[in-house]
Amino acid sequence: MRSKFLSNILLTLVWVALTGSFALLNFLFGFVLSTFILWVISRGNGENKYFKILPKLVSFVFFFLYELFKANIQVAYDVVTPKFYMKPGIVKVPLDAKTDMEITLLANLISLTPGTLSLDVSNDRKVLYVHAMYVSDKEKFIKGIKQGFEKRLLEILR
Amino acid sequence: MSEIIIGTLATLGTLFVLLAAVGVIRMPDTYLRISVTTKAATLGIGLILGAAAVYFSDISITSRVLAIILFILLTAPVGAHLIGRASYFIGVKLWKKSVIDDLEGKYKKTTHELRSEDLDEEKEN
Amino acid sequence: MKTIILRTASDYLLPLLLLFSIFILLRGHYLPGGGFVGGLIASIAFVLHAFANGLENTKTLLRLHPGYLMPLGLLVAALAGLSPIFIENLPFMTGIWFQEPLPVIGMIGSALFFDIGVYLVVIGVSLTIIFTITESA
Amino acid sequence: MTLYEYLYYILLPILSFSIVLLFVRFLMGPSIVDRVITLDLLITTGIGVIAIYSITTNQPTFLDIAMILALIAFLGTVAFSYYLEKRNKNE
Amino acid sequence: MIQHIVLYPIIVQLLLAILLLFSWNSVKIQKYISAGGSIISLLVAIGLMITVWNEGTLTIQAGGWKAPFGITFVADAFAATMVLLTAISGIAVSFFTVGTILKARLKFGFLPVLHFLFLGLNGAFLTGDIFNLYVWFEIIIISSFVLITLGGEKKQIEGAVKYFTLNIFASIIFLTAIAVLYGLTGSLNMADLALKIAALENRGLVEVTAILFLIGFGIKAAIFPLYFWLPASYHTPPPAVSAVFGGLLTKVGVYALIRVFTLIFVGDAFLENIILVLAGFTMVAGALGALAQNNIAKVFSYLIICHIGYMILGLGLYTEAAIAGAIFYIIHDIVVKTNLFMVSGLIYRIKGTYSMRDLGGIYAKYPLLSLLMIVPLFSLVGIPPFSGFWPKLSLITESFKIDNYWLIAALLFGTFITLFVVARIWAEVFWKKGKKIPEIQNFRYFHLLKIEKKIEIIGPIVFLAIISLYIGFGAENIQQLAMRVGEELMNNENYIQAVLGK
Amino acid sequence: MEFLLAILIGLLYASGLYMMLRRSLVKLIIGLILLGNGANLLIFLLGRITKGKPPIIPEESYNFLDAYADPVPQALILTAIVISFGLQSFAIVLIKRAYKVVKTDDLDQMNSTDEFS
Amino acid sequence: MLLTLYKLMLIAILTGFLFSILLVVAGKYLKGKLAILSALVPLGLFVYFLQFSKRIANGEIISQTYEWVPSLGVNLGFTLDGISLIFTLMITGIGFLVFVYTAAYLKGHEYLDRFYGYLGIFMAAMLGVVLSDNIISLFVFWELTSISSFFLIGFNNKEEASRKSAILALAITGTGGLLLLAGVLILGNVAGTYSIAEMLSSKEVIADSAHYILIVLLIFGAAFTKSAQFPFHFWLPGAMKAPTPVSTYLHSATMVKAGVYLLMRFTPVLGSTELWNSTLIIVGATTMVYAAIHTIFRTDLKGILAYSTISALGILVFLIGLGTQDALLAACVFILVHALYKATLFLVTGIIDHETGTRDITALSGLRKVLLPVAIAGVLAAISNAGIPPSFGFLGKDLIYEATLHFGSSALILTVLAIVTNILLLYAGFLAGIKPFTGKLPAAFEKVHLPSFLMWLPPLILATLGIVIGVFPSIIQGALIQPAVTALGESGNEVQLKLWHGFNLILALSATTIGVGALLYFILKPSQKLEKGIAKLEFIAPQTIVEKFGVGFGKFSRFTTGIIQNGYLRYYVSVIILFLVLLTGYTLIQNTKYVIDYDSFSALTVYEVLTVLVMIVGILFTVFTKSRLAAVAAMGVVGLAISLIFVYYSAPDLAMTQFSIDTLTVILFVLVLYRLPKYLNFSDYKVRIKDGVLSLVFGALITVLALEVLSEPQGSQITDYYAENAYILAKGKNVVNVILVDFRGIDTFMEIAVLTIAAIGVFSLLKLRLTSKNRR
Ligand code: NA
Ligand code: NA
Repeated sequence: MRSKFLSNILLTLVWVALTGSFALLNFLFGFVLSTFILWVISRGNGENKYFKILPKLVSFVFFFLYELFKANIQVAYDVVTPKFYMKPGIVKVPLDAKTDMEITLLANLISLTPGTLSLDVSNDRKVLYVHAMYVSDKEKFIKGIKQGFEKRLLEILR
Repeated sequence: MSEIIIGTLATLGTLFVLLAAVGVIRMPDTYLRISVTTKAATLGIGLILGAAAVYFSDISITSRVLAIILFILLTAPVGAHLIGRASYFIGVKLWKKSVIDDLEGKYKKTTHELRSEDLDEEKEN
Repeated sequence: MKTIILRTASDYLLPLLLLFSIFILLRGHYLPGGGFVGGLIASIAFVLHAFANGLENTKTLLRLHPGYLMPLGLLVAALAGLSPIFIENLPFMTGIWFQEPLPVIGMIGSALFFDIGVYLVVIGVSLTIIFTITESA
Repeated sequence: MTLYEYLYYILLPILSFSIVLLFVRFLMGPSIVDRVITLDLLITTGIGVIAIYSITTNQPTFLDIAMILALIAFLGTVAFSYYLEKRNKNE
Repeated sequence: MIQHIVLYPIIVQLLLAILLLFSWNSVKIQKYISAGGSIISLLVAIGLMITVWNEGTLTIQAGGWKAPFGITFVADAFAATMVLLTAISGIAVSFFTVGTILKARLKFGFLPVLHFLFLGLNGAFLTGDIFNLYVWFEIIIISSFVLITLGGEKKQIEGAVKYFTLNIFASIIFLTAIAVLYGLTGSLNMADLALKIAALENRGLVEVTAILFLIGFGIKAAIFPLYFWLPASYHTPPPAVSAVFGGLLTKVGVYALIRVFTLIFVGDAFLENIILVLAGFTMVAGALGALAQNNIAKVFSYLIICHIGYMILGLGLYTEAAIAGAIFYIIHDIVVKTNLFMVSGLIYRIKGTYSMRDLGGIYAKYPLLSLLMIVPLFSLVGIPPFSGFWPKLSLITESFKIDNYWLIAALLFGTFITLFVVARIWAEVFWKKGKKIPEIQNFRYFHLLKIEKKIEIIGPIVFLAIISLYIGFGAENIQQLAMRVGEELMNNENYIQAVLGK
Repeated sequence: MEFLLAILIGLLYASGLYMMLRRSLVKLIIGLILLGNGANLLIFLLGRITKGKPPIIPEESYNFLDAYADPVPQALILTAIVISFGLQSFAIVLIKRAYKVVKTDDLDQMNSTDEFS
Repeated sequence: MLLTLYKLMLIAILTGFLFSILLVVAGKYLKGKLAILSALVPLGLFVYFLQFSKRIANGEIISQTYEWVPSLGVNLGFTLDGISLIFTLMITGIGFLVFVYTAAYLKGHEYLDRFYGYLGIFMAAMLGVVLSDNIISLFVFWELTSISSFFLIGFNNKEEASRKSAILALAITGTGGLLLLAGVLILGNVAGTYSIAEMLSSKEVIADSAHYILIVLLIFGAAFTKSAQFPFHFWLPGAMKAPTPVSTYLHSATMVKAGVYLLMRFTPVLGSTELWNSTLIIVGATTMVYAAIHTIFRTDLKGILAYSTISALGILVFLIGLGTQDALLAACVFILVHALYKATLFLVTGIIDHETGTRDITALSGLRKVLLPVAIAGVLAAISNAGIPPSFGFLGKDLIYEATLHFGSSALILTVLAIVTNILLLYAGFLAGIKPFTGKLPAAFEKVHLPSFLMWLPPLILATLGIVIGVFPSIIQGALIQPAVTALGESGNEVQLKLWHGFNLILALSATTIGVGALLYFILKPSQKLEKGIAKLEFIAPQTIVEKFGVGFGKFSRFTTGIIQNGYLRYYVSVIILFLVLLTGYTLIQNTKYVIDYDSFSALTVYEVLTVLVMIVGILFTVFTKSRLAAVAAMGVVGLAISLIFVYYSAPDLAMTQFSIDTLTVILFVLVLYRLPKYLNFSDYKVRIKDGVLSLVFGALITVLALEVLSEPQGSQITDYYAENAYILAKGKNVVNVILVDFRGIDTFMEIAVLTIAAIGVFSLLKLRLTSKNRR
């Protein structure tokens, strides 16, 4: 219930930001609208934890942007220079992340960083298959992900 | 001042987009192309849009720009994931210099069920 | 497609897109957008949901068959068009307006209701078409 | 050189050139997946073009188009993936 | 405001279609709505006709924006006539549908789409805006696509592919023409266009635009050499669909041709000559086709083409009397062609085939029905004084006045073939001893139907037969109307004045 | 630019037609779509094109302060595009249905309705 | 009383129609003994017309006009004059006897009521033809006679031969009818009136008009087909497939004479020209001789009678062609003579056929022993036919020779032709009227009974009349013949009908005719051999030629239709495009100035050029790629490029919509495509080149057109109005959207209706499965 209210407020804020009008009436309208939308989509679906983790996510964004920028440079170098330095491959990364939210977020973050791409999650959710450009050492690569993104992410999320 | 910010953001953004384009041309296999380009472009577009936000410096436009960036950040990796696994299904080969393929043999052909361990087809039957 | 990633993503995207769609619908009279594009965005939200969660789930979510949105939208549009005849004996489709504007939406008038009709029809149409094709694929 | 000129005569052509490069990959393929990726990237690049164009023309309105492009492009990729998966499953 | 009535035929059909969509789940309710609605729209159409006859051309500016800024709707005698004919044909088809269309089809939106089609027709007849006309055409096209494919059987699909392609193609040419027209004048209101086009200096471009319209509408009207889609498709859907197609659809094309070539593109001798040549070829080619066929529905399809030639002939001759002749012919033809396809449906119900080879024995078994069916057949030929006869008087006379004997010959040839073909149908289908053909499983043969069903099938045929007889024997009234239309069309200031008030 | 657009439009018409003349139903529909695009662009071009001035009245103003693009062709094209979309989606499904009942995509094999019977 | 009867002329004509309509409802009651009651209709009409005879004899012309379609100049104008009177009395009189005869002849026939129905319509139509003054209404009735004839010839419609004959007859007379239509319309236009009476005053205008020849030829076409003139005669023997009452009534006594009537009627208007007279003489003479010769080769009684009828019709046309008062007089008389004896002979034949079951003249003999009254009728008719005094036929023959002998320089040849014809006709008459009754009665016919008097009395009456009038010609002279001749425009000498003119050349000719004819009858025996002999020549007979032409024409129609409608969609598209390209190309080349104002165009910029370039290559890729999916993806690229162009040129709404719709279209394609087989490269190189050229020409045409239009000035007053009022009146700032939802809201409304319908279509197309159970 609380999370739902939070989602409602968040959506209202998005609305206000989109429309760019902070008038009270617009707040009210946005609120009514978000309530309506949440009502529409949550019927027939028991879970209501959509936006529970949203604020944490926002704070994570800045860390992520840095990573993104850094890795981009690395790839750029490989792209621009004539010779390829990469050693690509698909690596199986065991997962500590459990919930849909955690897994998805992790996978997406990995994808967003240059050189890595989350291909798929096993049906039993135990492993994530990642395509990477630089897998000179498989174990090191896995460790990098688990220690870096996953650990930080789970810290924030849990 | 703001002109410089705008110029820098736009230039960086444009360069990243160009980088993505070059990457798409140059990368030797499909997975690498997906891998390289999705984010370069995302970053590039984010920067360019940022330039626009600074240029117009209007709350509603800025929030719209943020919305677009948010949206791209939300969708681009999901798209890459989807199209990446689809390539694997249809048998797009890894670059010949690839060092490892942990995914090999993990998909069950008929249902596309993905195992975490090696799949033994014979045992199934 | 049974992927956690898409399913989870579509769970965020659905409300977000719906919000967008209404935003685009309402500002159409002032800025680019309007009922048509708004309706498309809304239907894309549901289509995405259907791709990720399976058609049946989306249908349960909607409860009503999307096809009914078509006559509903047409009716809203028709009433918007007919209102001037009944209210002021003006020709069909003449715009009639409330005096006070609302924020974002601006002036409330028959044209807005007409656009809402368009919005509903477009959702009904896109969903009917895509769902039908997907089902019979 | 004003900001306008810089954006208009340098960045916009570079972005357009990126589009051409992407399009070359589109033509080359080889697999349909490559085409889908490049299509997606073309759209993303298009967003960039539109954003720069909106600055040069001082028309924020165009950013709305960029928004729509961002919202909708994703669906194309999803649909293609859906298709490829389904086709492969049925063979 | 009395002008409201101009839009009523549109509004009524629109509300009907919406109502029918809401009743998607109950075919029974749909039937009542459709039948009741058809009666209402007939009353509205009659009301419109009477009002226009008494008050002259009526206009209403949708949205209250004065012409040429909004979309104007214009009911002159021509438009009112067409609306009335649509309502007459519509009421017959609506009842015939209830009697003959499979429940399976009715469950999948047959009736709403049928009323959307009527909506499109009424709109096309009443609009005074060229782009809006395009939109109405699209309503007509898409509804007809749905109707022609509904059921999705092989021959339906094969016919529909051609129907679809060539009609869309026509729309694209129409759209191209609109683009050029707007590019030249910056206007869309047809009355306004009439003035602006007349003032243009570059007549060559005007002529090209006119040709684009000629081809775009010509495809829809099924004139030579643009008619291919018609014989390929009209016999494929259920007879109720063929009836409304055969009766009304091609006539919208003819209507549009007559409208633009009497209002906007006037006084171009080159075009008139082309139209005349096309009319001649249309009559001959249609007649030859009808002669070649064995399937009665196909025969009727070709006869549609042949007779479109008569109407186009009236336009090409471009005199008041000739246009009146064309109008009279349209009035006759809509009623009779609708009825003919219903008749072919009845024949199909009786024997389970359309092939003249296998048909036979209907006269012996159903003398009264045969007598009924002969009314549309005779009207079709124009055996005097049945309805098809009268307009030929004006058409021949006017052709004679320009000393064009080839046209007279083509017209007489068309008439002769029609006569011959009808005689052959009579001999093969009605007279000949019925062949034993294998019974079709689950086929609801006519003699197996309950009396209410029989009435639902025969009633509409009787209704239209009576109208045909009225047109034939009460030709004076029809001719008066046709002459009024001809006069109005030949003096386009009337229309312009009514729309623009100048 | 008008000149280039005119050529582009001509190309759209030409390639649309060329696709319509192939034997594949899919190509036919693609051809119709190309033609439709050509027609829309033609309206756009012939309505005269203006750069960077969308027909949107600026905020705080009741009227245009500046030159602006002609909104009428835009509205017409919008209507035409949407209508085409309706037709296209129907056509695309028709392909599907045709393949189901006729078992081919080859138009030359879809002429039973034109045969004498 | 008379005053009211006057007004009844229309009703008199309508009586036949009303009678037929009545039969539709009450037909079943008229099937038994009551059938005879139907004869009251013609009888009543006969009496009705007869009562006018006195007034007609006094030189009155009775005219009545009823408005019908005045705005087309069509009224029901009826004129009863001498010619009409003869015909009306014939129609109703013989009609009466035929109606009576039919009651017995078709007794118990299940479709007796229908038969009477057709007869009623025919009678009414025929009366209409001969009474109409308005030529349009004349045409109307004329067509109705053809139609009722069609139904009567095809009365035994289960037999293919009957159906074929009916169609053939309709084809020939229908053609004639259409010629008549054209003829009367042109005539009406030239004369400025549709009234024959009024035309009389503009005879010169008509004769001098440039259209005179056309008019005459068209009228001839109608008359010759209807009256079975060579070479259009052959439908008439075929028409003998009809029951005998029909042959009697339509195909000998009345309908076939409609053509003759037409010629007579128009003689005062169109006659007395070289064209008129010569054509009629040549055609009439050819027909009379040709058909008369044909009678020799027939063994079927009805066949013999059919050819002798054709011959007689030839004589009539021939006489009208001669055009002298003598000739016209002869024609008037001969019409009656022929009607009386030929109707008798047909009725007699009908009885023979009915009672013995055969009409084979070689098998029939001695029937006088069992069918005495019939034999009397037959013989009397044969006598009249032969022109043996004191029969009416003798009178007629006299007048014919009178006419030929006084026809200037050609008198000899014409007279010889007339004699030859008459000799052969005499022979035919003897065959039909005498041969069956003389000689030994074959055993097979011993049980033949005399039928009901209803059958034998009518021929007997007619035959007797043929003698009575011969003896007392004054019965008809003043009342019928004189007014008729007057009506034909010959008001000169008073007509004198006399049996006895003294011994003169004509008498000698008559005697010769009778003598030679009788001799022929005794020498020449009809035989199958002769019939087969002539059959060898059938390949050059007009009927064969026409039938072959018909078959050939049918083939031609299938051939052309097969070519035009060949089933290939791409061919259809090509033809349409070719037509478009030729027509617009021609106009463009003819009329354009080729002034393209490049200066007014906006400058090229790099990004635009690159966008267009991508689009062009994208289009080409779409066209030429071998992968369908790639083509669809390329369409996505093209759509994106178009959207960008819309962005560059200030159309944000368009860009949005274009892009979203293109994406949706691509998605739909993708969802649909995966079950389809691969593209096959169907067409060969040459075809692709050809199509490519056509496409490029088409594209170039559009490009040129676009540039031409761009070179014209354009200013839109609507645009300015929208800009002014979008916000102030319609409360919107996005003018495009304001147009969409307000200024042109109805467009948008219907656009969503289109979408709705399309969605229904998609839904139904994919969901509705017709199974064998719900398919029918
Ligand atoms: Na309005
Ligand atoms: Na379109």
